[in-house]
Amino acid sequence: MSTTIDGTTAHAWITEFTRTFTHAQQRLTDLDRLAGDGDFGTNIASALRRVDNILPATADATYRTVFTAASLGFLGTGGTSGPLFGMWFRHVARSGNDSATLSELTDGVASGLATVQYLGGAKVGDNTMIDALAPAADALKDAAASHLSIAEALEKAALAGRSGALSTGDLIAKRGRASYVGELARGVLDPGAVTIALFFEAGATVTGSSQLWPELGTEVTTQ
Amino acid sequence: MSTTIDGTTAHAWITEFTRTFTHAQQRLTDLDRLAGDGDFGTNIASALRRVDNILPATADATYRTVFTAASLGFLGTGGTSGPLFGMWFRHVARSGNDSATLSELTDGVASGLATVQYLGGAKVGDNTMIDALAPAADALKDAAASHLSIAEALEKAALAGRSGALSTGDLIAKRGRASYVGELARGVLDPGAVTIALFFEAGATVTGSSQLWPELGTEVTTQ
Amino acid sequence: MSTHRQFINQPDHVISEALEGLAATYPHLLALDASASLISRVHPAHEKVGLVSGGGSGHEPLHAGLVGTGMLDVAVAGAVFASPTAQQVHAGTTLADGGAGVLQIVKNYTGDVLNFQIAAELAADDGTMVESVLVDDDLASDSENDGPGRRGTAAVITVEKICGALAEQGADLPTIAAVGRNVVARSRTLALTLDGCTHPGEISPAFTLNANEVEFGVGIHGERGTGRIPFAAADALTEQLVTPLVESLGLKTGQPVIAIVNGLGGTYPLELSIIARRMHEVLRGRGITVARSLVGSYVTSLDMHGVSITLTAADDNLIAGWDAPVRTPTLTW
Amino acid sequence: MSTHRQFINQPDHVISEALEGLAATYPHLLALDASASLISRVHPAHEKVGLVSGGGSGHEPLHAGLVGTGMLDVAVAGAVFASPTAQQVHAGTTLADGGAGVLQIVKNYTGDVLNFQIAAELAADDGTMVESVLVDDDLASDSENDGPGRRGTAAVITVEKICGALAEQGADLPTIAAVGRNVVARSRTLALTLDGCTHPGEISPAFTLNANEVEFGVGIHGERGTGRIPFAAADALTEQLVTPLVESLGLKTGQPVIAIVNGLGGTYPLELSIIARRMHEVLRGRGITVARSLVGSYVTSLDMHGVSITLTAADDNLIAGWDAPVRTPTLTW
Ligand SMILES: Nc1ncnc2c1ncn2[C@@H]1O[C@H](COP(=O)(O)OP(=O)(O)O)[C@@H](O)[C@H]1O
Ligand SMILES: Nc1ncnc2c1ncn2[C@@H]1O[C@H](COP(=O)(O)OP(=O)(O)O)[C@@H](O)[C@H]1O
Ligand SMILES: [Mg+2]
Ligand SMILES: [Mg+2]
Ligand SMILES: [Mg+2]
Ligand SMILES: [Mg+2]
Repeated sequence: MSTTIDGTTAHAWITEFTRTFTHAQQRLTDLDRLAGDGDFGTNIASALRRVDNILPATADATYRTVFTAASLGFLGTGGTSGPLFGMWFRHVARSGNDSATLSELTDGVASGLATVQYLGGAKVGDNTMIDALAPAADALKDAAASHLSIAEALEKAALAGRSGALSTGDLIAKRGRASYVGELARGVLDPGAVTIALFFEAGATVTGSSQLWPELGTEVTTQ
Repeated sequence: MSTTIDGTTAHAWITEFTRTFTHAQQRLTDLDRLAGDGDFGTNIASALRRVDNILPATADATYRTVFTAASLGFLGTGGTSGPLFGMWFRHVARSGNDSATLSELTDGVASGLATVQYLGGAKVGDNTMIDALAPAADALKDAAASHLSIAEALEKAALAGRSGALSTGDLIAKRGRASYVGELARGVLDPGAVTIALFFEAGATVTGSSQLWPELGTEVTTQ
Repeated sequence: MSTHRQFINQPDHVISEALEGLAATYPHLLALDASASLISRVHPAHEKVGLVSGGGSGHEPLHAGLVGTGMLDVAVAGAVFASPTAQQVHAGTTLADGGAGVLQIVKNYTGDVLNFQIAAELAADDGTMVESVLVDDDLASDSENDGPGRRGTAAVITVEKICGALAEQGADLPTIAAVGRNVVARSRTLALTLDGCTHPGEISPAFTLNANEVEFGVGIHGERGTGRIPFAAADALTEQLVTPLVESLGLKTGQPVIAIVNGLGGTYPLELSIIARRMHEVLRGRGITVARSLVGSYVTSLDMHGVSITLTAADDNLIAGWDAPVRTPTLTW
Repeated sequence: MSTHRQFINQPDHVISEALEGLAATYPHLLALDASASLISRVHPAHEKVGLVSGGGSGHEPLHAGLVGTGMLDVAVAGAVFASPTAQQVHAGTTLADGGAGVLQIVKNYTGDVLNFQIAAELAADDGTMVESVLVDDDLASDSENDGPGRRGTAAVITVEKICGALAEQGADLPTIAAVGRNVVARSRTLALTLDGCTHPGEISPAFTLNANEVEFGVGIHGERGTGRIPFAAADALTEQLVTPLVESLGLKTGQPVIAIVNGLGGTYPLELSIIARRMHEVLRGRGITVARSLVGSYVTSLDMHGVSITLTAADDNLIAGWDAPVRTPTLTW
């Protein structure tokens, strides 16, 4: 079991994330349609195409070049999520070089989170990607403090991200949307938060986790 | 019987012309509506208002100042007839000074006619004011050659102008308008030509003619 | 539901109020004689040939927006689409005379021609030297018959610019008039529109079109064009304007042109840029160089949603006149 | 019968084609980087603070038409009404850097703010000094709540003009940014429209009004305003724009202002002049002097048939900045 994330792993991580996102794209667009303007899937898919175009070949890949490509791809995308993901990836990328240790990754994720919160002004509970990203970042920190392996740490981050994403289904109801969609709102997860969970799940998968990650947000009830 | 047209006579002439035109205005507008765009009455009436505003008081009037006022009033008016009448009056005005002899008036009318033909490019038979103005100018020339009085000369000019104006009713039919209005076109006189006749009739009246001048163009059949 | 309301007070006051607004906006450039609807340079030029133009209103920024150093001395405004009177044009011609004579630049319309010609005579009687350039660039109104001839449209900008430059440089009246006539001879314009224009105070346009039609060969007085062509993409419509111009002017490979892509009032900047792009492509494809160009709404027809393209076969002298400094509300360089 | 067809090819190509057309029209002023939708000066300035602005398209001639000496160094174009991406703005910010840092001029819209802020961070990471002026002049979107704040509209012209002048004169970045913020603080805009605008490729406008209604308090993205007021004569409507501006800015007798009477795309010159005339009257009646003004379509909302008025409480320094030479496609003096 490797103690760092090298270029090959990072490359595999982004590739797996792209695969699972593509699988979920329509579902996430539907979620954005229910609570936003319905362009989420298109925005992220176009970012991922852009990432794919500039992703280094596996042989040349380093941790930093892979996540820098991710950052640039997202920063070249419209919508709110594009630039925020882009800045988050930028901090992730800059936390390592050829490869990153768990503690470097943890620092990158945390400082990316701080930037996204600074730029977007959202806190946990505001029903955004922050609701998944903040618990995932905390889980990584705990894992690093407990000297867990990278694979274990990413699995914990993924689980924390999932439950954070799931919490947004309730949040909507809590914050008054129930007044016009009532129980239908249950399960309308924030697509940005789900995407964060997908990202960490992909990381866990490529570092050897045997968890199965059931689809999030399938119970969505279209209005 | 005076041998010249002095300021008082000129003033009376313009005043009488304004009176008879005003009486005929609606009729002439109707004629323009049948063969043109229906603004003839409005155009000339606004010119005459402008003339009235700048007409010298009877006491100060000279032949030249009266017809210069007429010229300026018409030159300050839109449409085709305004500027053409304005230039015609200009030549009339410049043919005399304090007063004008018949031969001076005759020269002024002729050179005004030449200018109107130069500017407008119309010949006799083209169904314009020229159809009345050319015979009136010829009549004045004959009268001057025969040493008639101004009153007699103006009466002959008016009669020539009338029959020229009347000829335009047939001309329209001749020139093919009959193809779609048929016999209805008979009697649709050119309003500019009628106005020329009115002008010389007014001159005859104020110099002592006892002719009655029946209305021209009343037989108009609206389409 | 009305889509043709306008920002006006009374239809009769439109021109006088607009001239007041214009003069108030450019106090450093323009002076207004409200009684004769004349706009002139606030600092009249002397010892140079004066340039006067004008015509019906509704074509703004033409002509008042082109008064200033290097272009017109005086612009005379008629009512909407109606010639100014001979008296107004006479006053404007007199005002434009700085001692070296006056060039009248006249778009070919019966009323304008008549009133400018009369004004020229009146001014000549006063002792002013006057010459006239008749602008008749509209290819759509070209005809074998002896009618009124081709209408005068957007090439008037090119004529005013180049004659204005010569006047500023001290050229004499016959020279400037000859150059002006040369510019006219080398210029043609074609226009089309997607909608008729609406007169101030009216609530519906002068004509309407079906969704699959374009009115081709329109002038600048809201009148119908010479025919209807199928609606198509901007590129195809642009080609239908450019190609006949190139052919009519007999433009050959290597010929430089001055081009004006002119919105008719209701066409917005993105559209004009897209049309300009295609004009460049079409001309480039024929080896014709766009030496200079304007893209904007310069000679309008109230709020008409249409476009005209004007090409002038240029040479070094004309380009030098075009490039000479100009300082007016609408053109400044 | 459709009245909302447009001169375009494909909706997706509108911006790239229009930028190409613009660059082809002003080859002596503008350079185009088509891949990032950037328009920059063809002769980049050095040793001065660079000015970059941009935002969604559909507001032409803003911003690309204001690139040139004395105004912007770079304009970044997004899709119609959509912010350019952070990467585009980053590229634009880098391009604008002539060694003395870059001022970003940003209209207050969430997407623009986000992407310009990110671009500023990216550029700062590269070693570029960046400051930002947020333009939020739209009085209609003023609110006590902590929402996104007032929208940024036509005062961006005033900010770009005055900051551009300072940059050209060699002022340093903090000074220019402070003046820019001061201009914003002294500026307010209000807009109304007679019709909604129509997106390229659509055949009907974003909203429609009854003949007796005017949409009041609109922004520049085709959105509805804050309310509807009765249709009235131009004079009365103008007053309803001017009076709240005067009051909100607390303008007193003797205060000079810089004013922009701005057409929103489908408003034609006669209308704008009539509105300008009344603005002068209303301000004169309150003892306020229009020191300088622009009247034209500068910050549009596609083909919207509306108007905005912007007032900036001026002083001698701001007027000097306004008067400083400028040479761009849209403004030149
Ligand atoms: N202020 C914010 N901070 C963090 N994330 C946000 C913020 N606003 C929106 N998001 C995220 O962006 C997602 C929507 O992205 P997208 O559809 O691309 O943007 P837009 O809302 O501009 O259409 C939301 O699901 C949410 O997770
Ligand atoms: N070329 C011309 N030469 C002489 N008179 C003309 C000419 N054209 C028109 N007219 C005269 O002008 C009259 C029409 O005047 P008016 O209605 O004021 O002008 P418009 O035709 O511009 O509406 C006609 O009745 C005719 O007598
Ligand atoms: Mg969305
Ligand atoms: Mg969106
Ligand atoms: Mg008529
Ligand atoms: Mg008429």
